[in-house]
Formats: sequence, C-alpha cells, structure tokens
Amino acid sequence: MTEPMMINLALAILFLPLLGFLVTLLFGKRIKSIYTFEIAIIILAFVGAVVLLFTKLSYYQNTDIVSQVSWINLGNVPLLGNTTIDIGILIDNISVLMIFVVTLISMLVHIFSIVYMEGDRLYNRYFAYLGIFTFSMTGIVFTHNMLMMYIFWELVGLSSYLLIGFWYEKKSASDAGKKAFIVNRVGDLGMLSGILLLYTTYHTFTFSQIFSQIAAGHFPLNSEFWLTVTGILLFCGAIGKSAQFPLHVWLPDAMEGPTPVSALIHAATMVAAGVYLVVRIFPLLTSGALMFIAVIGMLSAFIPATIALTQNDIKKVLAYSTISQLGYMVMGLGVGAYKFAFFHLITHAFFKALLFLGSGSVIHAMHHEQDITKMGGLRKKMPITYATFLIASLAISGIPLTSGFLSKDGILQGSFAFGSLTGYWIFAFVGFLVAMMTAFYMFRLLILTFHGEPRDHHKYEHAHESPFTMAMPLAVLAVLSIFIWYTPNPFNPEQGAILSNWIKTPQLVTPQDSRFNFMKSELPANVAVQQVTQNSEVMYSESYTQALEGAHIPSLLLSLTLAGLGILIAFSFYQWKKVDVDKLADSIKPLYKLSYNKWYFDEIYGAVFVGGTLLLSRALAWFDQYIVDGIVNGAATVTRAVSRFSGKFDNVVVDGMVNGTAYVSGFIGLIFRRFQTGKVQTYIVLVVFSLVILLFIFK
Amino acid sequence: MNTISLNYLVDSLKLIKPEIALSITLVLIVLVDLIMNKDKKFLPYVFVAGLLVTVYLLIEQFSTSAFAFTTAPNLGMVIIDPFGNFFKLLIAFATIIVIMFSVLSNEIKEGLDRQGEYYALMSGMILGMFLMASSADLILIYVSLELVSLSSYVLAGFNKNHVRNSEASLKYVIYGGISSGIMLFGISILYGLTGSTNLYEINSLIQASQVHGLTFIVASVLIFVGMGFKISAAPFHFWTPDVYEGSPIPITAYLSIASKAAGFALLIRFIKITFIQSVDPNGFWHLLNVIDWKTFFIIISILTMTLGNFAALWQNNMKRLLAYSSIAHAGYLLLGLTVLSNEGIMAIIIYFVVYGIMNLGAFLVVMLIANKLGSEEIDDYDGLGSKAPFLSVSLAIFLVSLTGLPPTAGFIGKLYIFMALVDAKMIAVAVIALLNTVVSLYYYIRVLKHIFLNDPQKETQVLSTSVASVVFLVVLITPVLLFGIYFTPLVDLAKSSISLMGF
Amino acid sequence: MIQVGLNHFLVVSTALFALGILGIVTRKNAVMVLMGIELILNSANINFIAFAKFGNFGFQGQAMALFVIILAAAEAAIALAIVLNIYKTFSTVNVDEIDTLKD
Amino acid sequence: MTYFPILSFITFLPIVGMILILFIPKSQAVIIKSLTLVITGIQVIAALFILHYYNYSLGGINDPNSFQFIEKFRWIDIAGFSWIGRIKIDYFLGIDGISVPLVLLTAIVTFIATISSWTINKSVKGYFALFLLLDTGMMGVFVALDFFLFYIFWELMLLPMYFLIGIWGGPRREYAAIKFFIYTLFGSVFILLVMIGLYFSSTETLADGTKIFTFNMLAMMNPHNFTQFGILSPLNPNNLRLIAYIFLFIGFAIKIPMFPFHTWLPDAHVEAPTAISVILAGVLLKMGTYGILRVCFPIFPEITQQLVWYIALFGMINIIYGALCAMAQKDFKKLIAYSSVSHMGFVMLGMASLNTLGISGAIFQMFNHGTITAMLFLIVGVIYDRAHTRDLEAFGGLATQMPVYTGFVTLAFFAAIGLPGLSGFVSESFVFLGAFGFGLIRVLTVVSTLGILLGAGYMLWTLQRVYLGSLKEKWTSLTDLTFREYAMFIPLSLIIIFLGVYPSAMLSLMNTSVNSMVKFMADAKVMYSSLAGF
Repeated sequence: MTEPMMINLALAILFLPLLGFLVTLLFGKRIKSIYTFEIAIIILAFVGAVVLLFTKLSYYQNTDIVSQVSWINLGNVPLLGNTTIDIGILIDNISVLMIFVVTLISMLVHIFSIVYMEGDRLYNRYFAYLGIFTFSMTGIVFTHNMLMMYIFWELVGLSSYLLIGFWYEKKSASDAGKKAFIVNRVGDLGMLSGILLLYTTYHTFTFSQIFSQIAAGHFPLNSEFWLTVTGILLFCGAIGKSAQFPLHVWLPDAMEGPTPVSALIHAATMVAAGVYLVVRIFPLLTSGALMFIAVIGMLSAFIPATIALTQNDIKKVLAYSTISQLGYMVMGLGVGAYKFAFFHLITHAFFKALLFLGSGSVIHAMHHEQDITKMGGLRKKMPITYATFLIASLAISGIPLTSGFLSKDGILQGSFAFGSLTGYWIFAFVGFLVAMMTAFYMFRLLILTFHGEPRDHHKYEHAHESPFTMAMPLAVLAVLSIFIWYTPNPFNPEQGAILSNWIKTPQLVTPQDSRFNFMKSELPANVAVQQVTQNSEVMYSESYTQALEGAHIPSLLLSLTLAGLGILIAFSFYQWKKVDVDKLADSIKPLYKLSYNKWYFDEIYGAVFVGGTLLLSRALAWFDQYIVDGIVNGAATVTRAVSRFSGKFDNVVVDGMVNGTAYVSGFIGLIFRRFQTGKVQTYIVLVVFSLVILLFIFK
Repeated sequence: MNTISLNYLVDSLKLIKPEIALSITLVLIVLVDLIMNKDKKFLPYVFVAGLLVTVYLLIEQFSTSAFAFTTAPNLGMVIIDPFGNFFKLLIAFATIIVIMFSVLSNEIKEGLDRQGEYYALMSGMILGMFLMASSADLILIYVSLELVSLSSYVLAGFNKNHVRNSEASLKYVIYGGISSGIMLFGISILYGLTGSTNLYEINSLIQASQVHGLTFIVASVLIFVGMGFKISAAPFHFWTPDVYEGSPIPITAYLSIASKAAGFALLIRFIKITFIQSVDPNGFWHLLNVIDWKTFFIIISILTMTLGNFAALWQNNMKRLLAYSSIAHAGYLLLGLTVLSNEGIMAIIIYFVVYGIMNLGAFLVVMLIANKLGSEEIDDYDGLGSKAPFLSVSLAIFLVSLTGLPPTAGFIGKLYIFMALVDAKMIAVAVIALLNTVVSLYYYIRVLKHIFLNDPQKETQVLSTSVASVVFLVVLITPVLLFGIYFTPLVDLAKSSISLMGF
Repeated sequence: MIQVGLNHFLVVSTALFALGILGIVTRKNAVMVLMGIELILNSANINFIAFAKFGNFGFQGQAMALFVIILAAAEAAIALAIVLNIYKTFSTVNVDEIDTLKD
Repeated sequence: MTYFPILSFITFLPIVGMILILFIPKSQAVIIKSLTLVITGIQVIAALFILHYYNYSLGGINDPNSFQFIEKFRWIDIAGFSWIGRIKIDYFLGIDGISVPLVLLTAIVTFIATISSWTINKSVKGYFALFLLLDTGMMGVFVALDFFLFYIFWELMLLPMYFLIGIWGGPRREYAAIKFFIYTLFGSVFILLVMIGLYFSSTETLADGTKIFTFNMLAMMNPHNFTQFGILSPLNPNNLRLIAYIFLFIGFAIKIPMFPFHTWLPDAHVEAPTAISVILAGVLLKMGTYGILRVCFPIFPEITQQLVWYIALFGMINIIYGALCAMAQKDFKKLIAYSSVSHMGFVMLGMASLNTLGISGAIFQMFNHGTITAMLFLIVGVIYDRAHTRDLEAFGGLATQMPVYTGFVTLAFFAAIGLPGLSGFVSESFVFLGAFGFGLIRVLTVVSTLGILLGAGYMLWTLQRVYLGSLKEKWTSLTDLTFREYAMFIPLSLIIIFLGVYPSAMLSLMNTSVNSMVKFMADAKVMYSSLAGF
C-alpha cells in the first residue's frame, strides 16, 4: 500500500462520517431507516482505520506520511512575500492508534445505540449527530497543523453540544449543553491566544515547521518565557476539552446526554482530545509549562476522585472517575511519562467506554433509574453486564492482568521517577492516593449496583439482560481490557510492541536550559530537528532511564497494595457492612458534605462568573439605555419635567427632537420665542437696545 | 451745454429702459383698471406682459455696466451693471410667479374688485426694488426703499376685513417707519461727515481723509438698520414672523423673496462701494479699516440663522415656520457676505436663485393646501400624504431642498456658501452654520412627519389639484432637482453677474 | 448774544430723534406712535439742512429734505389709513392690545 | 473587460425601476412587487457579471490605472476666473478589491430584502419606490470614486430610510426614524466640511498641465497633489488634518455604529420592518467601515498611523460592550441589533491592525456580517410574523413545532458565534490573527477575544430560551417555513457555508487590493514624514 493510497484512505475515513451526517440529517424525516446508512458508514470507516493501522505500523513504522494543500492564499503580503495558509493531514503512529480507538468505540456505540435509543422521536437525527462527531474527532486526530486542530476542536464542541442537549425538551439537558459549550470556549480562548502567539511568531500553523523554527532558536516575542506561556495557553484548550480542574464542571452535567453518547464522547474519545493535543505539542513544552501541566493534572486527578467517593448517581460517579483518570494522563505528560500517558489514554478509552455502556445497559434495564442506592443484586439478572463491568472495574483500579494496570502503573512509575529526579514527590504521592480512592469508589459502585439485595423490588422485577446488540459491544470492550493485547508480560508493558516500537517519546525542541535536567539531550540541536521530523525513538537521558528502572518495582508494589486496600475497604463498607457508612459520614460531616456537594464548584462559578457577567451586562444595558442614550438623547426625565412648564414641549419632543441638543436647543428656542411677544413696541425697544449694544461692540 | 445735458439725459434714459417699461406697465394697469370696471380677469396678464418686456430689456442690457444720471464724470445716481441686473431679473421672475400665485389664491380672489390696486401697488413695489438694486446715491436709496415699503405696507393688509391682515400691516408700517427713520438719521450723519450722498464720492473721501471713527460707525450702523429690516436680519427681524403670518400668502412669498433680494442687492452694493479699498487677485476685498464689517456680519449672520432655526422648532403655523426659516436663510446668505470676497458674492447669488425657487415652491404648496383645507396649522396636515400625494411629495422636495440635502438645489447653494467659508479659512463659522443645518432638519422633517407618518384625524377625502397648479409646481420642482444634479448653468450665471460697477 | 452754530442744530435734532424714539416706545395710541416716527424723520431733516448750510455742500441736503418731507406725508397717509382699518377691525387703536400675532 | 457601463447600470437601474413604479397604478400591488424583484434580480446578475470579469491581479486603492470598470467623464466643468480657479467635478465610478465584495453584498441583500418585503401591504407603491431609491444610494456609495459623488449617494439614502422606518415601522417608528435621520445627518455634515477642506487642499493636473482643485479621491491620496497652504494639506505647517480626520471618522463611525454613537441602532432596528432591518444591518452599517477604509485610511495615512490604537480600542469596546448589552436584552430584535454592534467591532479591530490578515479579515467580516445578520433578522421576522411578539421570555420549545426553521436558526446562530466551517469563523480569526500581529494593539486584541465567549453566551442562551425546552401551549399553532421563506434562507445559508469551507473565493477577490493598501499605508508613513520636512 503506497503512501498516496494511505492518504486517500485517511481522507476517506475523515469524510465518510461527514457524508453519513449530511445524508442522515437531510433524509432523516422522510426515510425512517436511514440510520442504517450511518452505521454502514461508520463500519466502513472502522475497517479503513484497521487497514491504516496495520499498514502504518507494519510497513511505515518509522516514517510519517504528510500531505498538505494551501487553503487560503494571501497573495504577495508586504514584508512576508507570498503567504499561504495550509491545511493537511499527518499519519504517524500516534494518529493511527488514536483513529483506531476512535472509530472502534464510535462503531460500538453506534451498534449499542440501535436498541438503546429505540423509539426516540429524533432517532435518525441522533445517528446524524454521532456522524458529525466522528467526523470532527477524526479531524482532530489527523490534523498536522494548529489551525485545523482548532477548527475541529470547535466542531467537536458543537457535536458535543448537540448530543448533550439531544433531549432538548428537558431544561437540564439544554442547560448542560450550553454549559459544556461555553466552559469549553473559556479554555479555547486560551488556546486561541496561544495559536495567535504561534502564528504571529512563525507565520505558519504547521507543527513540524513550528518545531523546527523553535529548535532553530526562534521564540515568541524572542523570549523563552513567552515560549512557556505559549505552551500553557495551548494547554488551556486541553483544560477545557479534557475537563481538567478548574474547568471540569461541565463534564458531570454532560451526563444529561444519552448514555452511549457519554460513553463515546465524554469518556473515551472527545475528552481525550485534550490529552491528544498535549501529546501533539509536547516537543515545545518547556519545564515551566510541563510543571504547570503536571500540577493541573494532579489536582484534576485528586479533586474529582474525592467527589466520586460519595456520589450516588451511577453516571456521575463514572464522570468524576473519568476526570480523575484524565488527570492521571495529563499529570503523566507533565512529569514526562509521555508514552505511558498516551498508553493510558488508549486503555482508558476502552475500559471507560465499557463502564459507561455497562451503566447504560443497567439504566436501560432499570427503566432510566440512575440512582445506585435504588439498585442492587443485579448480577443475577444481568450476568454479562456484571462480568464485563467487573473487568472494567478491575482495569480502572489497576489490578494486574488488566490493561489498566499496565498503563496506570506506568504513569505512577513515571511520577515516582520524576520525584526521585527532581524532588517533587507530591505527584507520586497524590497519584498513589488517587489509585486507592479509585479502587474504593469503583467497587462501591459495583457492589451497590450488582451485589447485595435489590432495594427497589418493583424495578428489579422488570430488569433483564440486554439484547445482543448491546451485549456485544460490552464483550468486545471487555476483551480489549485484558493485558494480552498490549504486552506478553502482564507486569511489564515495556515488552509490548505498543510501547517499545509504536509510541515514541518525541525529541524536545525547547532550548536546553529551559528543560528539566533529565530531559536534556546529548544530541546537538540540528540532529534533534531531524529526529523530530521523523519521530524516531528518543529517551531523555541515562539518568531518567535508570530512575524509571528503579521506580518500577516500588511503584508496582505500592500501587497494588493501595488498590487492594481500596477494594477491601469498599467490600467491608458495602458488602459485609463491617462499618456503618452513615455514622462514618456523620463523624466527618464537613468533609463528607464537601465531597458530596462537589466542592461547591458549580455554586461558586454560578455566583461569581455567570452571575457576575449577567449583572455586568444588565448594568451596561441600563447604562446604555439611560446614560449613553441619555447623554445623546436629552434624558427622558428632564424633557418630561420641561414638558410641564411648556405644553408644546412634550409634543415637540415626541415629534422627534430626539437628538442630544433636544433639550438645550428646545430651551434656546424658548428663549428666542419669549421676544416674539406680538407687541410692536417691545420689538422697537429690543431693536434700539441691540443697536446700542452693537455700537458698543464696534466703537 | 444744453444739448449736451439733453444728450446725456437721453443716454441715461436709454440705460433705464427696464424701469421705464415698468412705469409704463404701472400706468397701464391703472388705466385698464379704470376702463373695465366689471371683469378684470386679465389684469394680471397685462402685468405679466409688461414684466416680460422688462425681462427682455434686462437680458438685452445684462452685461452693460454704466452710470445713469451722472452728477459728475462717472459718478451717477443709478448704476447699471450685471450685479444689479441679476437681482432685477430675479425680482422680475419672482414677481411673475407671485402674480400666478395671486391668480390661484383664494385670499386675493376675495377682494376681486380691488385687484386693480393690488397689481398697481405690486408694480410700484417692483419699481422700487429695481431702483434699490441699482442705486448708488443715498437719496435714491432712501426713496426707493420707501417706495417699496409703502406699497408693501398696503399689500400686507390687503384684505382689510381680515383681522390678521390689518394687524400685520399696522405692525409692518410702524416697524418699517421707524427703521427707515433710523436709517435716514444715519444717512443724514453720513452726509454731514462727507458732504456727499454719492457712495463713490463718499468712498473716495474716506480713502483720502480719515473720517472720524465713532460718528462714522454710528452712521453706518444706523444705515444698516434700514437694510437689516428689509432682509430681516436679527436683531431687526422681529416684524418678520408676525407680518408673514398675517399677510396673504402671495404677499408673504413676495416679501420673503423679492424684497429680501432687493435688500441684499442694496446691502452688498452699499458695503462694497462705500468701504472698498482694493480687491486682491484671489477675489478677497480689502475694506477700509473704519469699521470691522467682517466681525459685524459674522455676529449678525450667526445670530440670525441660529435665532431663525431655533425659534422655528416651536412653530405650529406653516407660514410662521417658513417665516422663521426665511430668517435662518437670511443668515446663511449673510455668511456669503462675511467672507468679503467675490466668491462669497457668487455664493450669495447662487444661493439666492435656489432659495427663490424653493421658497416660492414651498409657499405655493402651502397656499394650495390652505385653499383646500382652509388652514395653515401643521397639525391639520396629518395624513395629507394619502389625501393629496402630489402636493405632499412636492412640498417634501421643497422642504428637503430648504434643508439642503442632496440631490436638490438647496444642497448646491449651501455647498457654495460653505466652500466660500472654508476657502476663507473661517472653519469655526462653517461648523456653526452646519450644526444649524442639522437643527433646521428638525422642523422641516417635522412637517413631513405630519404629512406622511401621522394618520389623518379627520375624514379623508382626496384633495384634487387643478391642472394649472400642477403645471406650475412642476415648473418649480424641475429646477430644484435639475440644479441639484447639474448646476453648471447656475454657477456660470452667478459668475457673469458678480461684477459690480467700478470693481 | 451767542452765534447759533451747527452744534446747536445737531443738539436739537438729536433731542428730537430721542424724543421720537421715546414717544414711539411709550405711547399706547397708534397715532401718537406715528407722530413719533414723524419726529424722527424731521430730526433727520434738520440735520440735512444744517449740514448743507454750514458745510457748503451744495443742494443735495436740501433736496434730500424735500424728498423726506414728501415721503413722510405719503407714509403718514398710508399709516393713518391702516390705523383707521385697525380701528374698524379691533375697535381700538391701542397698540398694546393688537397682539394676536405672536408665538 | 466590457465596454458596457456596468457600474452605472447596476447603480441606476433601481432609479429606473422607481420611475416605472411611479407610473403603475396603486392597485397593482403584485406587479409592483414583482417588478422590484426583477430589478433586484437583474442587479444580482449584474453583480455576478462584474465578479466574472473582475481581474484579480489589479490592486486599486490609490492607483487610478488599476481600478476596474472605470467610468469617468466630466460632470461639472466651470471655466476658471481670475480669482476662483476652474471648478471641475468628475462622474467617476470604479471598483477594486475593497468595493467588489460590498457591491456583491448589496445586490444579494437587497434581493433577499425584496423577497422579505412581499408581506408589505401598506401603500405598496410608495414603499417599493423608496426601497429602490435606497438601493441606488447604497450601490452608489460603494462604486463612487469622486468624493462629491460619494457624498451625494451617501446623503441620497438618508431620506428613503427615514420614510421606510417612519411609515412602515413599529409603534415607536417616528421616534426611531427621526433619531436615525438626525444622527446620520449630524455625522454627514462633518463629512461635507472635510470634503470641502480636502477640495481646497488637493489639486489634480489636467491634460494641459494646469493644476486645479479636485474632488477626486484618488488624487487626494497622492501626497504630491497637495497644495502649499491648503488647510488640510500636510505641506501646511499648521494644518488641521488631525481634527479633520476625527470629524470624518465620527461621521463614518456614526454609521458603523461605533460606541458611543450607537444608540440609534437598537431603536431603528426594533422599529423598522424586517426587510429594512435586513438592509440596515446588511448594507448600511458597512458604509461606515467602507468609508473609513476608502477615505480616512488612504487620504490620511499618517494620521491613521497615529490614531490606530484608538480605533482598535473603540473596536474592542464595541465588541465587549455590544455583547454584554445583547446579553441583557429581552427583545429578540434588540438582541440581534446589539450583536451587530459587537460584530462591527471586529471590523474596526481588523482595520486597525493595518496588515493584510487584519484588513482582509475586516472586509471579509463586513461581508459575512452582512449575510449572517441579514439571516438573523429574517429569523426574527419569521417568528414575529407568526407570533406577533419578540419577547424572548414568551417563547420556548419552538424546535419541536418548527424543526426546519430551527435548523436554519441553529446554522445562523453558530455562524454568528464564529463556528468553524461557517463564514463567520474565518473572518473573525483573520481579524484576531491580524490584530494580534500588530504589537501596538496586541493587548486590546486579547481582551477582544472575550467577545467570542460572550457571543457564545448570549446566542446559546437565546437559542435555549426560544427554541429549546418544552413547547408552550399557545405556540402549538405556529407553522413551519413557507416557500417564500425558504427562498430567503437557503441562498444565505449556502453562502455562509460555502464561504466557511472555501473562503478563498472571497479572499482572493480582495487580496491584491488589501496588500497594496497595506503597502501604501506602510510607505505613506515615510512619505509623509518627508513631506513635513519642507
């Protein structure tokens, strides 16, 4: 398979979903079964993705395939010469792996939805929306430049908006959609500013060109500080999209959307786009930027985990765990564990999608009951769902033999190594803490849902195992959550092809002195540039490799114990009822409330930002109506007042003496009119008088 | 000696053919009036015929410039020059149109039996104006001014039994009498200072020996009172609103155009001939620095236009509103004089043509509407747009032109005034004038609002307009629109008629 | 025994002028007002004659005076006619009461 | 290149139509409407012809030779005098990359507005006569290259607008109409003054070598044509160029409308009938920014350089302020009106950047705002025709009742908040890229980016309040779009999408001109400083 063919294939994968979207949307009303077309499309896309993945990784493992066209031609710009704005696609290992994940999960979700969404009024439109989402996500994955990244970034936002608010009759749903879009926009502002900085400096959007120019020592505003700032600004986009602290508030609300959507967009793919962005721009991140990223990641891993401990809505718990896991990835990138972070992105995509679809099937069975306190004992009723859900829970808790164990342990290991190298142990510490919490709340969820006695018998009676089209995706994802696909040795991911050959840490292009020591490369810059362009394996330095080696065993043991501990606690609390949970909650009431109320983020934001903006806008509108207009307009009140002392005035005002001088000129007019008494002698007096004045002026 | 004097008398008479023709017309009118006691329908046509002859004679001698009735070599009482001739033409045409007005007007029809005196007086008035436009001697100035005034006093109160008319005439006569009296006093002082009544002589005398400042200023300001009264410049304008509102519409129109034109002709001539020292190649006048006329006129003109515009904001009677607007326009016209340059004079002339046409048009429409509605109150105009579309649209055109928006002739008039100002670097004045224009929009547009935007309160019967008036309106509208787009002839005319005798 | 000179005439004429204005402004009766106007005109006349006499300016002054006298007569005639007419319509000649035309 | 005087044709065709209409009896409403439709349709076709024959490689701006479809002949020519020079005014039409998009826009928007005017029933004859007169005025402004002519057209469209708002408008129409009129006249008298000032400051050399004063804009742009002592000539040490520039700028800014001169806009929009709102937002507002680009910038380049920061500042204020005001509105139409205040801010910001990206972004934004806002007003019109209210709170859940309509609404709204793939995005990001590229106004730009956030805020909120949520009982009778409304929405939507995906179609039109303008502005800095030397 030649490179042009691969390009075409990639383009096909990109545009097929768009076609699906258009067709499904336009004919949705007339042809009832048009959704099948969309599904066929997505299956095609998936097949294409598999082919692409296979070819790329087996034949072009070390060469990136790029193809670009000029989108806009600015002509002969003064001082710059001929300028064009290019768009294009980049096929490298990262993108093909990502595209595989995206299309796979998208396909599974399509299939899952066939039954799940049955009988919905806008059945076809739902699939259309899925189509446009897949299109935009694919765009993000394939882009080779920042502009296209931003474009599809926004489009993803749109599709997310549409899908969250899919049941727009529900106010909560449309609210959630709006919230998601706007909160994302906040992040995008940062990203936009970053892009502006990049373009004004390098006059190109293409990653590779930007990198090579940076490597050549050309920085935004000619200072490394601004390079750091650029990195952070771009990362802001990721904060929004990947629901990182402090912009994480939209994701839980996004659960208003149909559950399969949550699985696809708000767990597996879209929210991962943020991480993907950081992966893409990784080379230009200075130590400062990386530190910032790591901190944000750490907070986003920790805070939601604490919240997830006490939530009762099955989807909410999963949502917070998603944020927390994304936090892991971001932190991983921050501490330089590039490979593990991306690896975790993939594995997490599978098992988190699985969890959501599982919860979907539960909710479906329970007739849209989402409160786990009303569930229980479902494992007899729905064995498949239970089994798969269990696997996923193990994976996310990082129990050996699962994919989750491999990737998550890698990140922990990375942060451990980071700590040992730089002395910032906090990341490692929080990482392990969160690992334990994760284990706890996942099993709390599992137990409350599937174990024990049913709490709501009525609903329980009607519960039933889901049909094949819903069970099959669960099965597939469950299988993908086993270690074997990634590495032969369940305790060392490094031995698997995916980490050893496919995912490679790119060479940094940042100047040596603005890197962490362990990232300083022994290679001269120009070679570095070479290597960036062909994405060849780079390890930062000997010290780092050793540190990583050293970190392997301790972190492994630590994480295992903590995870086990978490599970144990969960069981003792909810399965064997060793401890009275409520009493415990009471004993630490403030903490409990804090966690239960999600740290009051929504309340605070609602009051400060939303309220503030609305208040400001009201104030300004008032200002506009009464002050600005008033100044120009002769304040209404004044004119009223005047209108009393002169009957005509109001009339005249209404008649349109509206300009600013209305009042004044009217008044002047009044004065002049006073002279016109109709008595001829008055006139004479005035004439003589003014004559005298004139004479005095000119004498 | 005797023959010589005879020849030169004949020569002089040759030069004043138009005036002679007018006098003959006057006599004719009186005679016809006497002869046919019953039906005097074609009295006006006699008058028009006479005027046409006059116009012909004027055009014939348009570009000649000479003295008539010379007292000493090239010092005459009467000057014949393009400048004067232009104003005479303007006045003559205005008169013709006003006669047509009168034919259509109901108010005049009332006093059908007294048409004879009406037209006789009018012809007397126009004769006076002609003399005003060409007099170079203080005596003649006073006499002609009085001639105009006396006839207009009577005409203002033509309908004896109308309260408004008689009141208007009384105010007019008292006010006019006093202003001419004051002027006369000024003249007497000037005579005392210089010992001559001939403007050229006075000029040369001033140039020769520096006359005493204060008394001279007193004299000239006092003289200005008379002219200010005629052109209704503030602060000598007080008669204008009352008289305009009071008198019959044709007369109002006549006063607002013809006598104003005559007044301006007189004023310009007086200022230029009496106080000129030299004219520089760029056409700017250098006046003798006995009195700072520039500042004087700036003050007067700004005062006039501001006062006119702002007072007009309040009017509910259409005639009164137009009265104030004509005061405001007097202000704009005076701006042309403030520049003290030929360019300014040219601007004034252009503006006058335009102003004449559009103002006559406005008054005509008002009169036609008054004939139908029997009211000049703006509130009664509500919904006229649907009742009498043609009248309304034409009024709209005239008012827009008076506001000075393109593509109407009014814009061209204003444009040239402002160009003159900017060329003379009098930016501040220009800004004030422009802001005045904005203000003026209020009241003009307010009339249109009543006509088009308001729904009629009373019953809506469609008002018919006679063919004659339609034709007549079209005649007036055409130039308003035409000159707005193609004004070369206008400017050429102005250029050919700015040359005053002697300069 | 003082020689009567130009100044005396001027003083007189100016006084007349002032009186004329005063009369016009103060008197309520229209006829009185008209008389005030006559005063003004005549004050001007005195000036003309006086200047002509003492300045040896020739006859223009006298000629002017004659014109003025004639015109004054004409004006008076017309004005009185108008006043009569006013009396017919308003049945008063008090200028203060004749103010229907005003803003 | 055709010899057919297409610009005069496209400009004066409506006048012809107006005259024809005056001869059609009142009763024949349908004939009048269809005639207007035909006229405007022909205009669109003519515009497309212009597009087809337009030569992309010619710059224009200050170079008379590279303008296209030039029509130039002596209009007024008055022989000189000893004391006043020869007066000469040309009838001078021509277009370059800056005017072409706007000519196209005018043609399209007018056509759409005609369709939307179909519902007018009150004195149809007058309405369409004035409508066509307005059309001529607008078209003329965009093609005139002689300042005098430009001014005539500029003023020509005031009066029709006054009547169109005043007679066919809403309850407070009189107030709104007079307010519009006074404001704009106030602005234009200053333009007049500066025009005269420029006339006496700049000369043009005739064939016979004599130098005479001129109204020719292109001559005014060449610093070598300035007279020694003209009050607006840079050669004159104490010239008034700065003040004149501010006057002129205010004159145009009132049309944009720029804060704090914007208060006429909400009233005018709220009261005007839908079609007129469409024209107003679609074309009239552009005249302000066009005027600045065509007159202020090339004739006063050095002053522009001085004041560019303030222009950007006001642009920023417009963006933020307009957005915030929009957010607080209860009246749908008022909200859209304020949103266009905000969007015109982008245009100003872009112009202020004085570089290719920024200026082409600004012009492109003019076009896009024209189409998008036109569509938004039509949307309000649709809902107002049916429900007879514009109160945002009164609605809800219309998506269920009128799905297709809601589809178009979503498109327009997202175009307005600059969603990629729709035209608004490209222009806005160009504006940002350009403005950010100009160090002086970088900070302002960053603040302005808040605008797109706020924009998303109020637009989505509106979307939710009116179209999402559960359907209110009383609206269950509303019907979805009619054929006529499809005819209005579909073309606009297509334009919006097409330009979003393939912006080059529009950008390549203006590239050459924009580049040469940028170059001109850059060179002028040097040139004028050298002039001040002697």
